[in-house]
Amino acid sequence: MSESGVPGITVLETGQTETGARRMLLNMGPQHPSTHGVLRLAVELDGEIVTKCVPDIGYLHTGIEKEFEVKTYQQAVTLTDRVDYLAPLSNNLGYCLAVEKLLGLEIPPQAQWMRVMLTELTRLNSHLVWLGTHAMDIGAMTVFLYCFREREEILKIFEMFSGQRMMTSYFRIGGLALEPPRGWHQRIKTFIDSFPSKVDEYEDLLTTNRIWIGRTKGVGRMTLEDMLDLGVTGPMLRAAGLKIDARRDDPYTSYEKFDFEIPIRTESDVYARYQVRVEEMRQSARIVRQALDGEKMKTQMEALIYHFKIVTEGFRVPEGEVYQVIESPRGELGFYVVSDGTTSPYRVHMRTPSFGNLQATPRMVEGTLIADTIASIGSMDFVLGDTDR
Amino acid sequence: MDLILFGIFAVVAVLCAINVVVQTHPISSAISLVGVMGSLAVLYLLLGAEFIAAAQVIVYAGAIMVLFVFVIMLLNAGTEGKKGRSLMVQLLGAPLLVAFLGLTCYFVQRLFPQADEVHFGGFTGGTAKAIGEALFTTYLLPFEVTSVLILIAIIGAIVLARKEMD
Amino acid sequence: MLPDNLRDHAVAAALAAFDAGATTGGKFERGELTLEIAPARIAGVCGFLKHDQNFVRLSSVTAVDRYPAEPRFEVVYHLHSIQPYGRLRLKCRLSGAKPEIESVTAVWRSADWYEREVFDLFGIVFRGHPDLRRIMLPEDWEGHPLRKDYPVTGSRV
Amino acid sequence: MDSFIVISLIKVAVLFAVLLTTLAYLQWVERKVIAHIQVRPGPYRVGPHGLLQPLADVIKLITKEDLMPSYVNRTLYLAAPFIAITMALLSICVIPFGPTIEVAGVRTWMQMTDLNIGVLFVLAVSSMGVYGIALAGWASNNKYSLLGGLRSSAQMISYELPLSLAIASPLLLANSLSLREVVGKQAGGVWTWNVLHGPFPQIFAFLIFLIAAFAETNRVPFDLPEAENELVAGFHTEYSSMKFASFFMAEYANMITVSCMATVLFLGGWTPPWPAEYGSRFVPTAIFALAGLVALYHGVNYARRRDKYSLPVFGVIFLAIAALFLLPMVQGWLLPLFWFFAKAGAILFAFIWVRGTLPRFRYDQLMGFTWKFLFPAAMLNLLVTGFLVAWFS
Amino acid sequence: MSTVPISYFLTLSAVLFALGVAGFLFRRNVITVFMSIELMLNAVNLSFVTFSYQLKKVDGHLFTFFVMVVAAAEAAVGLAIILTIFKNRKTLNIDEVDSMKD
Repeated sequence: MSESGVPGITVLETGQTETGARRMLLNMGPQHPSTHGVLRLAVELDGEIVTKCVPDIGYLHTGIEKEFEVKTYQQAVTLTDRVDYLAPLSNNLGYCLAVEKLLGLEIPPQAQWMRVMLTELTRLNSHLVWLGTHAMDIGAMTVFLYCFREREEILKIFEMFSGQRMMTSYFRIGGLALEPPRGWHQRIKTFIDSFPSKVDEYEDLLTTNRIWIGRTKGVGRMTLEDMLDLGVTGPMLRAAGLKIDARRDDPYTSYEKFDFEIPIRTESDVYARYQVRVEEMRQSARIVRQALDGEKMKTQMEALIYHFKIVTEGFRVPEGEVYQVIESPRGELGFYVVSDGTTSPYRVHMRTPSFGNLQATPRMVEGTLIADTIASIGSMDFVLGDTDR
Repeated sequence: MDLILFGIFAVVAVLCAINVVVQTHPISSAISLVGVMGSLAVLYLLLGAEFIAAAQVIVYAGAIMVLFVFVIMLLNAGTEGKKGRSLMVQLLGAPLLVAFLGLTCYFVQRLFPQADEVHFGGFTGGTAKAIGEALFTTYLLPFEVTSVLILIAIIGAIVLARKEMD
Repeated sequence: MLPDNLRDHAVAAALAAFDAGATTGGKFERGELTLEIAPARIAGVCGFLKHDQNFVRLSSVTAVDRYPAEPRFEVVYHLHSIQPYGRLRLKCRLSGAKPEIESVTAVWRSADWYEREVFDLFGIVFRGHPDLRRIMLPEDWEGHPLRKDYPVTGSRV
Repeated sequence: MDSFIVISLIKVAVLFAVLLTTLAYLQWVERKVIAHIQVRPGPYRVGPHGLLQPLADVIKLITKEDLMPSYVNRTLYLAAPFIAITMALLSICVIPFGPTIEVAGVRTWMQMTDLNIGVLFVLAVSSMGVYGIALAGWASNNKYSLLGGLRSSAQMISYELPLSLAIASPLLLANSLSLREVVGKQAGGVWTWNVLHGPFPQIFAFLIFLIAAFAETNRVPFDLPEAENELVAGFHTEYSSMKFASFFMAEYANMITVSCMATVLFLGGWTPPWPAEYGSRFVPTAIFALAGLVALYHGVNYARRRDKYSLPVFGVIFLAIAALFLLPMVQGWLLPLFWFFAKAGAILFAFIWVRGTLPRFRYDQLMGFTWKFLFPAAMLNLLVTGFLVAWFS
Repeated sequence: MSTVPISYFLTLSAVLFALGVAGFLFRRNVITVFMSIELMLNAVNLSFVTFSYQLKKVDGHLFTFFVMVVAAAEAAVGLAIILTIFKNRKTLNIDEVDSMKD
């Protein structure tokens, strides 16, 4: 036996394995086209079958949790963008809600509705990137570019609101960073009117495609018990048949006023996860439309800059601790904020969904083909910034 | 022209064949053997055996040798270890080989004096049609027997290469 | 001992009934229930909460460094019960000299990476953890960055 | 004898020049078509409508640093791309592009050489192409390359069987191994083409041939050897610069070869779909004139500033080509060429179209597909064809 | 337009056969030994085709054809055996694969 250089994998020398088969150690990543960032999977192969898989993370560790401690509460909002860079507004929202809970602050309904709308657009953004890259992993190149076409529209909307395409930092403690720009209503309406037909386009290419079904159905199966035990959350759990969604279970930012379905499937394979996420896109579009049509949005927006007073005067957050959970596109995003009564947080811990989900990788891919590994890890929709922080 | 072609490909064939024997790495030997087979295919063309030439490339070079290369790659067989041979082999091997060769050549020259010469187009009976006709008339029985042989070989190979006997 | 004002919380009461000495304190603030658990009993308490109180999910394990106060570390567990919906925070206080606590990986497998992360960034050792290595930082990294006495700026030479 | 050598050399030069240009521009066409499938303009910067992009790519590839990783098997590592490109270009020389033509008093075939074992030659050469890929995978001393090389050898050997069986059926109908004679038997119109003709229409053989050809050329949905999301770039992961370009060109040359083979074997080669006396000789004129008019229209109502000048120029060029097809002196050799390239081009378009549409098979699905479906289907087709041919003759 | 004497072909055949024999005797790697056998078969094929030319009869080609078929079958079974040997003995050296059991 010899050390493979990868902790956790001891590669048996040629022919020395128990079954007599030859094993091969393959380092997938940190630079590999389908590990989506800098994930490294040390994979032990028997032919094309994965016999052991050890994920190695930390290549994108940036010490964000440490940095929170030297920023003021309001400054730290910008840090949250960098965590899950595909869903920045969800992170903004989680952090702001946590601090607002500490402060006991209730923000104006208009701002809440605006937050819901933009967060759902973020969910669309994130799911579009996921669908595109996942399809690309399985070889469907066109879906990727279709998805990015719509994502581009969403990013333009974000840019219109905040001046930034990705690192928006648009939500601030107490409300929003800026007054919404002129013409936003029409812009979002145009986008959301055409969006469901675009989803139909993706489904035309994939949902009934025999090769797609062959590649995804029955692949990456995992039981619900295993998932709960391993800390998986979000669409993966919903694809296993559990109706769990923080937007429903523990409503925040007036989600309880919106009418939407929580799609579930019971097959718990890659195809089910695909179906769940596609359906979530439709539901998100529905929420955005409700927010747009809602009475609240038609009134004046002056109350949105309610936070002005807080920003200019600064604020002290009362001592205490909160754990605020929101449903990010990837699953349960929790912010554990500890305050010691000063102007900057004493400790912020982010319970990021990717970190939890990624833990299930070995359970999911061991014993399957290497091609299924790609499909399986693609179906998890992790973001390495979200994992490593 | 014919002599030049023969000369070129005969030399290539012999050099490749020597390479097959002296190379220590099996994959180099295999590639050299493909070279031998390719040159032989050209010589077959010269002898008017066009079907056999094509079959040589398709079956030998394109299928059998690919199988060899495949197995070598699969086993990732390394170079052969050098091991001391007995003194007699080291001293007598090459001379004996040369002697054997010389003797053979001598008999060949004796048996086939320079009377009959090969030139391109001297024999045109090697077409696919002619071979097909002979195959399905005179040689029908051997042909059927070989097909059974291949079937047996396929089954045998599958049984042997299966992961574990159960 | 369980503070009296928490008696009407079913979970706290059940836990007190299961192991009276396990709870050393607690509070209910901003709608969130926090129970302080004696570090020695954390594994047993977690097993009870998972199997008897339906806390099937472990949301996260993290730590807070109260340097220079003593006991210095708080290991914080966030538990989640899906049916009925409920969240619970457990807290264990550890001394700064040799922070060690029992691992809960036997209860929830998801504790694996969370505990590794805490070990990596705080240097808290989890006894009984199957594979306690650094997870974020390189194997040869010195120090534990999320400790309060670890500088935010500056680089190692 | 001397004129034979001279004519052969001229043919080689012309064929080589045309083939290499086609290779380069096939890639441009692919990028453009895929781009339009994906609602984007594709190459647009280098030259009008990106027409000079292939040139830019070639310059880039030539000037790139040529890396040679350490611990590779040098000889085989260098030989592999050479084998791949040679074998890919070699088989084109038995493909007949058109009938006899007379240039400056010399009559010759529009074909490099006509072997009476032409089909076997193509099969032999294509079966040698495996070596390029397998050796590249093995010699690179890289696990991804090795897996890619192994996959590709297995795939090509497996798909060669249905491919050969599919080829055998039209040969039964033609009763010859010479590609020129195969085309000669199909002259007369679309109903005499092998794909529709005969006691048993070879439409199934045609489809099997196409599917197997996709696999033989490692194209989507069978592009497993270079499935970049699993194996980085498969067997050519470690290759750079012109060595990489060789593999790239080999892939496209193989695509061209199989398209030409499909045209010759199933679609009647250079023969028009209906006889010239019923107007098929005006089809190219009509097509090019239409293209010219469309280009002119879009040039006048331009969508992008650049189109203002480029599209009218293209329109005029297309109209000139349309006029060229009306000249009786060139019709004799231009029309067959047009039909040949139209048919081969349609198949090439199918290659590109599929790439823009389908995801990729999994390896075991790919193998199961050929052994469990394609091979029996091809066998059955051959059997039925054989019986019917014997019955009717 | 020079012609080639028949004896040249036969001599070439003999040389290739001798090299095949040499490889068969001197090499220790099972696969190389196997390839030497293929080399010998090829040499014999060459003489068959040459005789066929001299006799102006196609029968020699038929023999070559059968040899190829047998070689293909032999390669399939032989390589399967080699795979099995390697799996069980972890070596390709024929000197070490000399006992019937263990």
